[in-house]
Amino acid sequence: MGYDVAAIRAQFPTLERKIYGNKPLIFLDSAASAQKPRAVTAAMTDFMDTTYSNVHRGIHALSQEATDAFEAVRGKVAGFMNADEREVVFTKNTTEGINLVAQSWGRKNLSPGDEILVTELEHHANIVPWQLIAEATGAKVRAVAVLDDGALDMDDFHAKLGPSTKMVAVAYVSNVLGTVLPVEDIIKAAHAQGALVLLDASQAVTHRRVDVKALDVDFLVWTGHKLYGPTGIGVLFGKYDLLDAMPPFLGGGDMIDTVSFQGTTFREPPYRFEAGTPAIVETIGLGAAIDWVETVGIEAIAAHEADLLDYAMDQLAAANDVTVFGTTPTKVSVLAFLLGDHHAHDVGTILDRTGVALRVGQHCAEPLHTRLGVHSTVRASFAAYNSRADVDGLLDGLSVCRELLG
Amino acid sequence: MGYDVAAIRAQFPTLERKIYGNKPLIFLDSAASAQKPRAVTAAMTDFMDTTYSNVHRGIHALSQEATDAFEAVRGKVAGFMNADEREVVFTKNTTEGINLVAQSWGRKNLSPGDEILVTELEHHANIVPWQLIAEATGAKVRAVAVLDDGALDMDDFHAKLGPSTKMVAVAYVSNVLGTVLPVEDIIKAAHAQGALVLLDASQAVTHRRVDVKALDVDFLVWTGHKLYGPTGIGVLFGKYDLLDAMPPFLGGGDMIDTVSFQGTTFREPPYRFEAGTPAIVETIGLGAAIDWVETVGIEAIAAHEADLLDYAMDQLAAANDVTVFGTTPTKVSVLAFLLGDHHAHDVGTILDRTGVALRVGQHCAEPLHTRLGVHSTVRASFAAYNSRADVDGLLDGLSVCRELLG
Amino acid sequence: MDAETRTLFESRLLSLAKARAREGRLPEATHTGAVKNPFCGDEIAVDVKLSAQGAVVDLGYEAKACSLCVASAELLSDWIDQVYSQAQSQEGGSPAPLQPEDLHALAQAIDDVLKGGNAPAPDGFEALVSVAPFRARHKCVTLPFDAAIKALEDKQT
Amino acid sequence: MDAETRTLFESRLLSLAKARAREGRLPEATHTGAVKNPFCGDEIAVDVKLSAQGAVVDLGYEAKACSLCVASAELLSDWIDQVYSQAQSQEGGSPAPLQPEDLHALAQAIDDVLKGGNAPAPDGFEALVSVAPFRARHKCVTLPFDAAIKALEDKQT
Ligand SMILES: Cc1ncc(COP(=O)(O)O)c(C=O)c1O
Ligand SMILES: Cc1ncc(COP(=O)(O)O)c(C=O)c1O
Repeated sequence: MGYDVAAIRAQFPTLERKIYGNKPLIFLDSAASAQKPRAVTAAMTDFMDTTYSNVHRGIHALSQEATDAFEAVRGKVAGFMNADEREVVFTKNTTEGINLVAQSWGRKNLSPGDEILVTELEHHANIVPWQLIAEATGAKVRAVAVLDDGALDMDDFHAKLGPSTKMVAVAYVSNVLGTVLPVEDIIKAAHAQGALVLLDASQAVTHRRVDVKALDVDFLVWTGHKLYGPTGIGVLFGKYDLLDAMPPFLGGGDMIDTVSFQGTTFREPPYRFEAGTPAIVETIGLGAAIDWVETVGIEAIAAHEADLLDYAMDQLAAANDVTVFGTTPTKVSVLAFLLGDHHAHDVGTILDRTGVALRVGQHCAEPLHTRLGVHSTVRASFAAYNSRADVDGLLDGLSVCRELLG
Repeated sequence: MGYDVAAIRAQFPTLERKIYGNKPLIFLDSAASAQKPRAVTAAMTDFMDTTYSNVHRGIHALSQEATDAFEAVRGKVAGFMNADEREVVFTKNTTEGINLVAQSWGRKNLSPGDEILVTELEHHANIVPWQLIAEATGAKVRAVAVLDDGALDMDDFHAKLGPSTKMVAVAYVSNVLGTVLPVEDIIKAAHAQGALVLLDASQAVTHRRVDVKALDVDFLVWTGHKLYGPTGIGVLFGKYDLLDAMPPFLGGGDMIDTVSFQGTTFREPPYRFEAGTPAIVETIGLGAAIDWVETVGIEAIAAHEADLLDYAMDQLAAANDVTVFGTTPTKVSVLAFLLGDHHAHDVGTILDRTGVALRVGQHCAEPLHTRLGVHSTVRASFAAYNSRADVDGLLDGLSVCRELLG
Repeated sequence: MDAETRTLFESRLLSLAKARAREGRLPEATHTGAVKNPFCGDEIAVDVKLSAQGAVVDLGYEAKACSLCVASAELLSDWIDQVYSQAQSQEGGSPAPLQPEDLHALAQAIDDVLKGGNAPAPDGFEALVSVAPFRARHKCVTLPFDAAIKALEDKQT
Repeated sequence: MDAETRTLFESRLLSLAKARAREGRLPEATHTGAVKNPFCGDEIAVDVKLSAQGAVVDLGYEAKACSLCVASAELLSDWIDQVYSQAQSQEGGSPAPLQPEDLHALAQAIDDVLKGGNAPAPDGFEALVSVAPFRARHKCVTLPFDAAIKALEDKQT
């Protein structure tokens, strides 16, 4: 049975939206955040309507049911990336996950002379937290170069990786170029030097199967809202022994063992890192999103997106005035480009008026744009619910841009 | 027109739940987290079904609509507590708000010899973050005593407040005793000594009108899920000049001005403190919750709850075997007690089986329980949707406890 | 009131908890373990005094905890006492040493009972069957076992 | 394509942006202001050279920015030039000093036009009316004004 994109689209009410009067919405901005299937919104509403209660705190029936449902999602998330349950820390998004590791692991383990290796293609979320902790500890952030085609410069990586490197924090998949980084090689090389590796898998979990055990990665972070799930919920995976050796991040309820003014002690992971009332309903929604993805099949989604990417790349190549950024063979369906020498904003404005929703600017990756020598780019991204007709819509929109921008 | 509790209850689907077969749910655990009216779940679902997109980042129509809706809630929240919009920082919960101030303000402004004044009645969320930053900076946490009736010992407060005090962090309303603290006096006295004041208003915004300008408070934090709103969203108010002088808390997208490996600069408040994709849908839900509360009227809710509290206090006083903790005249509808010398858990288990959902234990306030000389308590809390029949249900349940526990 | 609740609170657990017959710290404990249930704050410390051969000479506990936890500690004390000290010494042989594994196995068996497995409760622990329907209270029952295991895994105090 | 979009992109804004006639930094600027739109990363720096009397001697800008931002900077340069330097000096009087308030007032007027108020666009800025329906682009237009105000509020460089 083939991939039934019409049946999938029918599960996303937003895709029925008309904009600017009667223009059907062509949503190509899923790399920023994905639309939500009915299964997710329904799971959240049902939970709020029937089972809602705070978790971990009550002995009454509702609290028990809510806690069971909440913790069951931890198991589901663990299964989704082949981790153990107690290695799954719920966060509010990728950004918090990286900050958590930077602050908690970093404050304990970084000193002057130590180095944190990132890359030129990182999202700001995987740069700024390291800059902040580097400033606090005297460690140094170094960035591995990116080649013209959007691949990581592995020579530069090996040149910069050394005994001073304590942490290698890299994107699994670039949110601008779509490049899939050779993370297996990166992890092996880093471990050989005694460095830990954190993978920013925000754009990876949505496009491929991620297996933390096979990768032997130390930390891996992602965010629910890009995986067709709710906002306000993210995931940090950490190897248990690493988590167990880390001091708390935020202090408050639920993460403590005992509190007194003489001294407070903390619980074991993952709870030590989950202070306060968690995003309970959003966790339930994340569970529904994983179920949804697994039902369609992440591999099926990936294959469908790869087809759309090929189709789009071919069409854009045929147009001589389009420059695509990120042309490695290992590339997911995130497509940054420029039309002629037109500013991305002007292109984006016109496309928007034709019904095509995509993102223009620097996509929270300013250093990458500096590296590419462009000020901003137009980014189209394809998700499970996009179709070839959406790609055609983009190309039609580009024709309008040519007409109006001259 | 009187307060139509039946009409209000009808807006909360969870209250129709039957538990243990056919027992109607008597939900007296709103101080832990409140149930959600249909207006809130509907606002979230509608938003996800029609308008969903990431915010602050796109020029396309959906992104613009989503950003407008999101920022409109900031205005609504500001109005709700009489703040300026740019003084409203969205957090994930109260706990994050307090940690944000402790880490960001504290790391910059605390040194050895400085003191942070809290009280014995604080929730762990207003103790542990201060302990963590005190340990990091060499400052000291001191706790103001609580009197037997649950009032703050103002003599002790004045004795402990002094030139070394840099921050006074206190609950506006105790989550166990229901005591409303004399925050106006506390703020005036603290300011006179040059100390700042943070109010943990988690249990205050739900029961009374909070006006940050009238209070002249420096920081005030609360959490959406107790105000009939979603999980995953909280609010930090900070005076603009204080926020503006604070370094960032978490680093990532949306909070930066410019990012480079030579140096990164940060945006103005509140955005400096909102790293990463925010809890967009939850913010929309919080807006709906505020609308709901304002439509019923916070004052009307407070009056209704006060009536329930009086009724319950009278009934419990009539039973000679119930000890109530927190008996000051300024008390909201949070009611901690013990039945005879029975352990709170046993009472809670039996009550649960009669349909009464409430919380037993230390309610994230271990030092307070130590102070009260009890190991744990039973806590009933009344919200907008509770009725006198719920109080009667509690009393019936206590009779069953007496019968079974002897 | 439903039958489950009635059965639980009319079981001997409640009277065991009221009597607290075996509560008390051991000043000369060789091993000590204290644990806490962070959800409710309940705490229990278990002291064990082992002979050089590993036989149980004495044991005690102290609990700030609910009736189920105290009752469970009473049952556990009884069991250790019976199985490892008095019972064996009465037969004249040298007392069997108490091993952490023995407690692990017992704790596992109790856990099975609570989770509603079909295995019968270990001798002496029959009363705990009545806790099975009360999921939120299982931890109350297992807390003393956690403390005792922690004590035995501890080095000598 | 809809009429609004056509009007915008067929306005003189696009040709202004292509020509970039007035772009260039002033090596001898007395005041400089740089601002950035963090949403898209667009940046503009405005240089002003004032005489001792506060008259505009010269002005320039440099932008890494979209067409609307550049066009707006061109219009602003024109306006300042016309109103505060050449125009006045041609009449022989001493040039009027450029005050931050003048720019604030102008920026406010432009903002009203963008927000769709009924007030007519200030002289020389008529083309900006076509940006009004494009809310996400308003900031592009106001960025040069922000930079210029920042420059004037800055102390001498
Ligand atoms: C007084 C008080 N402070 C802080 C909190 C913590 O709120 P949250 O868990 O939403 O961070 C609560 C509720 O749990 C509370 O009642
Ligand atoms: C690669 C990458 N890292 C990090 C993030 C940040 O995710 P969030 O905003 O959910 O924290 C994103 C998306 O915005 C991303 O694409």
